[in-house]
Amino acid sequence: MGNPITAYGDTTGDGMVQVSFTLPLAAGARADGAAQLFANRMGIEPAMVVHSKAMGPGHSFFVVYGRARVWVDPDEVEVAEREYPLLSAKEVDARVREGLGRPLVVLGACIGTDAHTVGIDAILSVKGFAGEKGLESHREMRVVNLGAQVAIDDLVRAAHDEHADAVLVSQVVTQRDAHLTNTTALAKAFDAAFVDGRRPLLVVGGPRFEPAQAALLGVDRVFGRGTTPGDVASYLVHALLPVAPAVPAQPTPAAARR
Amino acid sequence: MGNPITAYGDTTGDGMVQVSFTLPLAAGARADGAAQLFANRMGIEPAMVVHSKAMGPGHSFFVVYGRARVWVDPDEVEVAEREYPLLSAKEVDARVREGLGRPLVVLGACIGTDAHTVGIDAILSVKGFAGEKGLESHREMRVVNLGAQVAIDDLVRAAHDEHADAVLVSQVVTQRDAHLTNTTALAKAFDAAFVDGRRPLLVVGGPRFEPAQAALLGVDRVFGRGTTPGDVASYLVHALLPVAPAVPAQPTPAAARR
Amino acid sequence: MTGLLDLDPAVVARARALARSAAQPVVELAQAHTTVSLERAVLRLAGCEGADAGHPAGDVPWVNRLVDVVADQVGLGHGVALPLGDAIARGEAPDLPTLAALALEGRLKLRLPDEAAAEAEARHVMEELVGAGIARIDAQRHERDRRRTELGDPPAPWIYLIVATGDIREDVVQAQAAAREGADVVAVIRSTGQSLLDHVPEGETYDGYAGTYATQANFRLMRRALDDVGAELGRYVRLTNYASGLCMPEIAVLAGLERLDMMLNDCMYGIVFRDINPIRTFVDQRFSRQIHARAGIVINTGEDNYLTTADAVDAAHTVLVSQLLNERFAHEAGLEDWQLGLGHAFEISPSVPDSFRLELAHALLVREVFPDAPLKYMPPTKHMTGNVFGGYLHDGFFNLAALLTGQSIILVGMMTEGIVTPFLSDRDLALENVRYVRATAGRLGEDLRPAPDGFIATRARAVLDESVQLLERIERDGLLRAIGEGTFGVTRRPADGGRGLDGVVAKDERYWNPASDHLEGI
Amino acid sequence: MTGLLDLDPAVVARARALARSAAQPVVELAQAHTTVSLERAVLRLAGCEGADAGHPAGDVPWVNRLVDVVADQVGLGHGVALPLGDAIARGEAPDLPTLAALALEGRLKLRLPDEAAAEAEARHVMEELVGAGIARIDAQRHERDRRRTELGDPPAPWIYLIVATGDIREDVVQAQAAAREGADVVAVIRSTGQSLLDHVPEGETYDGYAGTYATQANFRLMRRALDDVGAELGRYVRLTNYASGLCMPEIAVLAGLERLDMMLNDCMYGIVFRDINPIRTFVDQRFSRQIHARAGIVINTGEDNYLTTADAVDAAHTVLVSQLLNERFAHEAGLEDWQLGLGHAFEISPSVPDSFRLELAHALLVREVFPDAPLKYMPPTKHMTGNVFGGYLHDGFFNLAALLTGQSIILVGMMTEGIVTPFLSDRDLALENVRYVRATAGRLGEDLRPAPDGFIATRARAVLDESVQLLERIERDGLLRAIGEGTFGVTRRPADGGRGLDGVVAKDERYWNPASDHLEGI
Ligand code: B12
Ligand code: B12
Ligand SMILES: Cc1ncc(COP(=O)(O)O)c(C=O)c1O
Ligand SMILES: Cc1ncc(COP(=O)(O)O)c(C=O)c1O
Repeated sequence: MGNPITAYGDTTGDGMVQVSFTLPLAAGARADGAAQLFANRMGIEPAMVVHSKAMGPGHSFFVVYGRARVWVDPDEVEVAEREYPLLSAKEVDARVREGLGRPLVVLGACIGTDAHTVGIDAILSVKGFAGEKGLESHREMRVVNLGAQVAIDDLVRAAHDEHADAVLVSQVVTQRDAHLTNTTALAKAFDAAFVDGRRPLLVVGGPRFEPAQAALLGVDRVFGRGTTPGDVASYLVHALLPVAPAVPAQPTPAAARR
Repeated sequence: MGNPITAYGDTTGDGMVQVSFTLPLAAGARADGAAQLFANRMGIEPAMVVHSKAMGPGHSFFVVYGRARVWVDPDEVEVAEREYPLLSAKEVDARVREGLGRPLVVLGACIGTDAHTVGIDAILSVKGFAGEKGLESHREMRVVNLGAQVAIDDLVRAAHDEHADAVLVSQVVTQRDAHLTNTTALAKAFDAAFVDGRRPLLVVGGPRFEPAQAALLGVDRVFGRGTTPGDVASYLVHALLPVAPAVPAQPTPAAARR
Repeated sequence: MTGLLDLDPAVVARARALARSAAQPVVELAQAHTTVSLERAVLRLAGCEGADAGHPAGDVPWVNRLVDVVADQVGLGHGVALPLGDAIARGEAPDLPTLAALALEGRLKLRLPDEAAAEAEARHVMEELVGAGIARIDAQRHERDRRRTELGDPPAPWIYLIVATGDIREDVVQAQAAAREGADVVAVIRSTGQSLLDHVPEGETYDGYAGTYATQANFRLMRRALDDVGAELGRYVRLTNYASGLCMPEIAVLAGLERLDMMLNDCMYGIVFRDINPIRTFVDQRFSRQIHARAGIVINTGEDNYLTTADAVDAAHTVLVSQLLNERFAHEAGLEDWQLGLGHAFEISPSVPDSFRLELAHALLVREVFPDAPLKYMPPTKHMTGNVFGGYLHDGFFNLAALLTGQSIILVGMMTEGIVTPFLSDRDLALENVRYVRATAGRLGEDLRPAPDGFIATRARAVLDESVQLLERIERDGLLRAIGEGTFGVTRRPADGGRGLDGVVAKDERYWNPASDHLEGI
Repeated sequence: MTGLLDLDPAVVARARALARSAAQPVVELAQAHTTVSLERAVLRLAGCEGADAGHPAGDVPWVNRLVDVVADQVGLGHGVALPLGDAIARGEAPDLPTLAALALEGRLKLRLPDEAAAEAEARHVMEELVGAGIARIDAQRHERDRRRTELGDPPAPWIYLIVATGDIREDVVQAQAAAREGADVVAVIRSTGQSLLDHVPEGETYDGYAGTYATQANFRLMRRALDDVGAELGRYVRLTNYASGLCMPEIAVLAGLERLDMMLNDCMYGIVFRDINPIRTFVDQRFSRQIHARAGIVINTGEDNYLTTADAVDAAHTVLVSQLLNERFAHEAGLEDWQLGLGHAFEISPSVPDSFRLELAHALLVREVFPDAPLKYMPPTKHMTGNVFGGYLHDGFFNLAALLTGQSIILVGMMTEGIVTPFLSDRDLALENVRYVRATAGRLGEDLRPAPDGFIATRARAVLDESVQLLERIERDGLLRAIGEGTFGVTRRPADGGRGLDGVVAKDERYWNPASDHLEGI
């Protein structure tokens, strides 16, 4: 057990936080009181309601400052560990050449009705992201980018036709948890279509995913905001060519994540 | 029991809130995880850490969005009731004339080291606040405004010398709870100096006071942000000249409060 | 406002002339083809409402059924008006929906009328029906004018707010709230995916993702809601929706019938951002714009989108080039300058030095090249992050740029752009931001005088020059090739790729379409 | 920058001349009096450090003890230098603290030396001691120059940040953090109440309210911390503290000895905002400024404060009038233009139409009237509310005004101004705000050309005219009367009221003070 910490305003341990929210109540003394109570329920005590404003006849918006009486122990934080070593583009290609003897086939798409391709293009296209070139730039990879709004069935068919080793799927729209629903449907469809462990590696990504969700969603790996092509290439090699020498896992360094 | 409510992002019941805070941890994956956990502890689930930034080597700042799984029942909110009727300036003067037969003596000051006089001047000076003239404009009041940074002993002495009916004190600086400490000291000093119920009415005000604190602090009444001179004048009459006909108490209307 | 940049009118004129000749082959292509959606739009104009509710996968609009039947039985090269008009003239059914139902049951045999008399009868029937539809659109246009005159128009710039709950009933609440908070224009974002449907959904809908389906019933509901709140507020509140997509012509018709006031309608957006086939899009956009022209609707073009996939500095000239093309296609379709809500955006990364001045240069350039167009200015999106405080400030500087450069319609940026579809409070805070900037610094434009050969003027001229160069290339190589090479939004779209190509049909000599005749004054 | 407003130089010259003659009687008053704090400052210059730790209510500095003893035994009309110098010359004690201890024990009898020889001896002793103090100040000034040359100065405008934890150890951490985040100047706010203490506290302190006590030890600690971080960052980081108050002269001496770089020092702030007696203040400010002049310290005046109690539009001219008076008193005390950090503020209510342009008018006016002064521009405070989003935007527009009008030192506004003393994150967000505005729009001033007789120029000229009128009145009726009538900050302060009047003493003919002789070059 380490030392539990709380929020820091201007003195260690003061617990000061800023919160804003809307309540479905007409502006007035009662709404202000409810806002204070609401903040109390979030563990903020005392809670100063420093701003309140009517949002139309039946809602009110609040800004609250106060001491959050909650603590976390940094040691109990489960840091998403990177389970694979980061390789250079050259190393990735070398490993594919040795381990597979043919180019790795990567299929990419935005599925469902999502049309946000900038994220998947950042991972796949030569232009890349954060100064790293995308997977298309690898000699030992064949990348097929199906673009946006691809139906899951079409994706399954393409995976089959192209003999895909890995399928990379992007989901950016999260309203009504669309990204979760779609990912679950994706996994189901691939499980049904590919039996006996012949299912290609399923990798999903997008700014509102948490890496820890993979198992829950039934896919092999999940990538969140700030992913770079190198992260993905290294992971693919790690997951598909497991003959590699053991390298100890390390927590993802902050700088590499954003 | 009414219907419990939660925060409203864009759909009733979604519970969406915005939070920002700093944790005393170096930026990185562990800090991000701690931020998420911290938000969870505030009842936010799921919590999206949408922004994180190093604040120097040992602290990180976060913005979090997510669903606060807390509810309040508007009926359980104790609305600070105004226990006195709002009177016009004329009515106030009439009541003093009838009830007291001499001008009411009001002493005002910022005590301790506080030099923020704008608030007490707003209540006392002819210029007033929010379109209402201050207490000095009343025919039937004699106002002595001692200004800023008045020592409590000097205030006690002045209250004695001037035969004050009411002493109005402003406290704006709240760092290290200065306003609370000073108010408690004020009440003690007056209790010691004036015995047998001869203590003048003690009224304190300032933007970070909550009206409910009066008893706790040992004073007769506390006024918060947005107080107007009319609020105070009406209260003084109510508290000092209680022979008035009973008027039912009403919750303070929102418009009047800010 | 015009004249701050000291642009050379000859260069601007040359850019326009190039756009005109670059567009010409595409206009001819559009004239030579029809599409399933265009034909369905004709039927909607002819009053064909409703859907076949019997299909297990969901309702299929009658117009889709009819067009499919025509294609099946006699082909689409001559349009649907002649065979269907003929069937009605022959007394097969009193109206189009009934005809469709009959056909579905296999009880209808369509033909192309052979003799002149039969053809004249068929034409007469369809002219009457379509004429009635156009009369309804005209009536709605007059109704708009009447209400605008009665209630008055707000001063420029107009505040444009979006609602996007997915549920038309929630949308109505939020739209009315937005209007009360100060919105002059309310846009109902469509559900993701609708633009790739090759039909227009039917009825009121409650289940869109990140937006609400554009349906005639939803249009009507929202129109009524805004009319109500407009009456309450004493100003005409405008309603906007989206045409671009596979059903551009049909949605344009519905917008005219239900008195929408503005429509997102871009000559290339569907191609670049929805991978719709270029020919399909060019045919569809032309007809849809003819409808908008008639309906008195202001179109909004989508150049802002380019700057989400391309860099806003590098690709600044592609915005101007696209605007000139949009202008040309719009004029050709009969739209007037006051109807051209040309789009552009404040999307330069704030890490670029002098980015605000670059934005001013771009915004002034557009303003001065299109002095009579109601320009629509889009807020930052790409560089909005999870730092909502920084985002709020960035939006404030967008608002300042909009006011300083005399933009006409400003879409209000939300501090949560990088995170979620807007909260109720985001919209209110965003409007407070606009009001703050407008009240405190709204007239600062009077004091802005870019130095004659200073940073701003030089940049604007450089963008104009690059635009002329790009237009020269497009005029030489062809617009379709340019699109295929990824000129717009760094996205390559070959002329023979994309969705909806199978719905494009070359017109044969007997092609006839009473709506086009009407709209083109033939 | 200058010349945008087309001000009439004759009007500006007239304003200056009026300020000069309005100030003259007050300068003479100041010359005719001394104060307890001034005398204590002389002793501090003479190297008298430390305190009498034996007092039950807390440490009493030796300088206070000594001045009290002199006042008791021989009066203060002739200053403390002569009787104390005489005592040392007579061998009563080797130095001033020992003398004080002796006196306290009743073992010292002070006198005014009667014969010329004794007087010369006494003078000699004190001249030596004070000379050494001044030499230390000179050495610090050279040290500053050396470091500035070595490390380099940041470009204008300088970013000025405050720390205010109350605990010097926390302050040091936050100050270094602030410097790393980009602060060019760090100010340590004083604890509430210190300015009304008639002594300077001793030692390192950890228990201030909303600020930290200004003590010599705290100054030294913070100076070292900023020197360290400056070396790390490769730029000289300036340190600021507050002189105005009952101990203005002494704090000025300590600032010079400990190499502070800027000091809040206003000729009237103590009177108006701390109810300190006007005569006391005018005497004290004069001596303190002579010290600052010698130390090469930049003063910051406090006109911004007026706009927290008065309305920023109505009282705009009182700011300019006060600046002209501050300038005059400063020049008279030997300060040069580059040392005049004249203060003003962005405090117009954003609900006033065109408020941003009014702010530009005021800020440009000040800039053009004082082209060579390092103007210090204060952010909004009064109209900062609990709406931190709106506040962040408001601060952004302040930053823009500062950059557009060429301000020299900008105090960075915090979004929590209306709520709490700043959080660590507030400061970082505030600096991001400055950086955003500076990087994106910092050079927009090049494009700002207020119309010759437009809103901005007209407003600026109106404020200048009102200032001349007010100065005419002050010159006629007297500055003390004007202060008594509430001219500044709508706060009335009669000349015979306020704190510290009992510490003011008329000089008699034998008055002697080696520091003043030195500083005035006598
Ligand atoms: C650009 C953009 C668009 C462009 C898209 C162009 C294109 N061809 O992609 C256009 C203008 C067309 C558009 C349209 C719409 N958009 Co949009 N758009 C954005 C915007 C501004 C930026 C997204 C982006 O490009 N980010 C940059 C990339 C590099 O980041 P990224 O996607 O997170 O990708 C990184 C990681 O997540 C990861 N990653 C992502 N995918 C994958 C996949 C794999 C396999 C891996 C390993 C990694 C990975 O790696 C990438 C690099 O680090 C965001 C707002 C914002 N500032 O974020 C809104 C946003 C995403 N859009 C939104 C919406 C709602 C829409 C619309 C429905 C309507 C509208 N409001 O505009 C339409 C419909 C689109 C549709 N059918 O899906 C919402 C989504 C809300 C939500 N959370 O549900 C957002 C957040 C805006 C908002 N606040 O309303 N949009
Ligand atoms: C004006 C001002 C000053 C002026 C004061 C001039 C003067 N003569 O009053 C000057 C510039 C001198 C000043 C100095 C300082 N200030 Co100051 N100041 C403010 C400021 C900008 C506005 C306060 C104000 O006038 N409000 C308007 C009045 C009308 O509102 P009000 O006081 O709330 O009063 C209303 C109610 O509360 C109520 N009320 C108030 N008192 C009473 C009394 C009674 C009896 C009743 C019935 C009602 C009542 O009625 C009033 C009308 O509705 C605030 C920031 C802000 N935006 O709020 C900071 C602020 C109050 N100051 C602050 C500080 C720390 C200081 C300084 C220590 C240093 C500094 N940072 O500047 C110094 C030292 C002052 C001292 N010794 O006390 C902090 C306090 C932090 C805290 N919560 O502890 C604030 C919040 C700024 C900040 N965020 O750091 N300040
Ligand atoms: C011109 C244009 N049309 C249509 C749309 C909406 O398209 P979709 O519904 O396909 O997201 C947009 C969105 O930004 C647009 O700019
Ligand atoms: C000129 C000047 N001096 C001194 C101060 C600080 O005074 P005090 O310590 O009395 O709050 C200020 C504060 O704003 C000021 O403007």
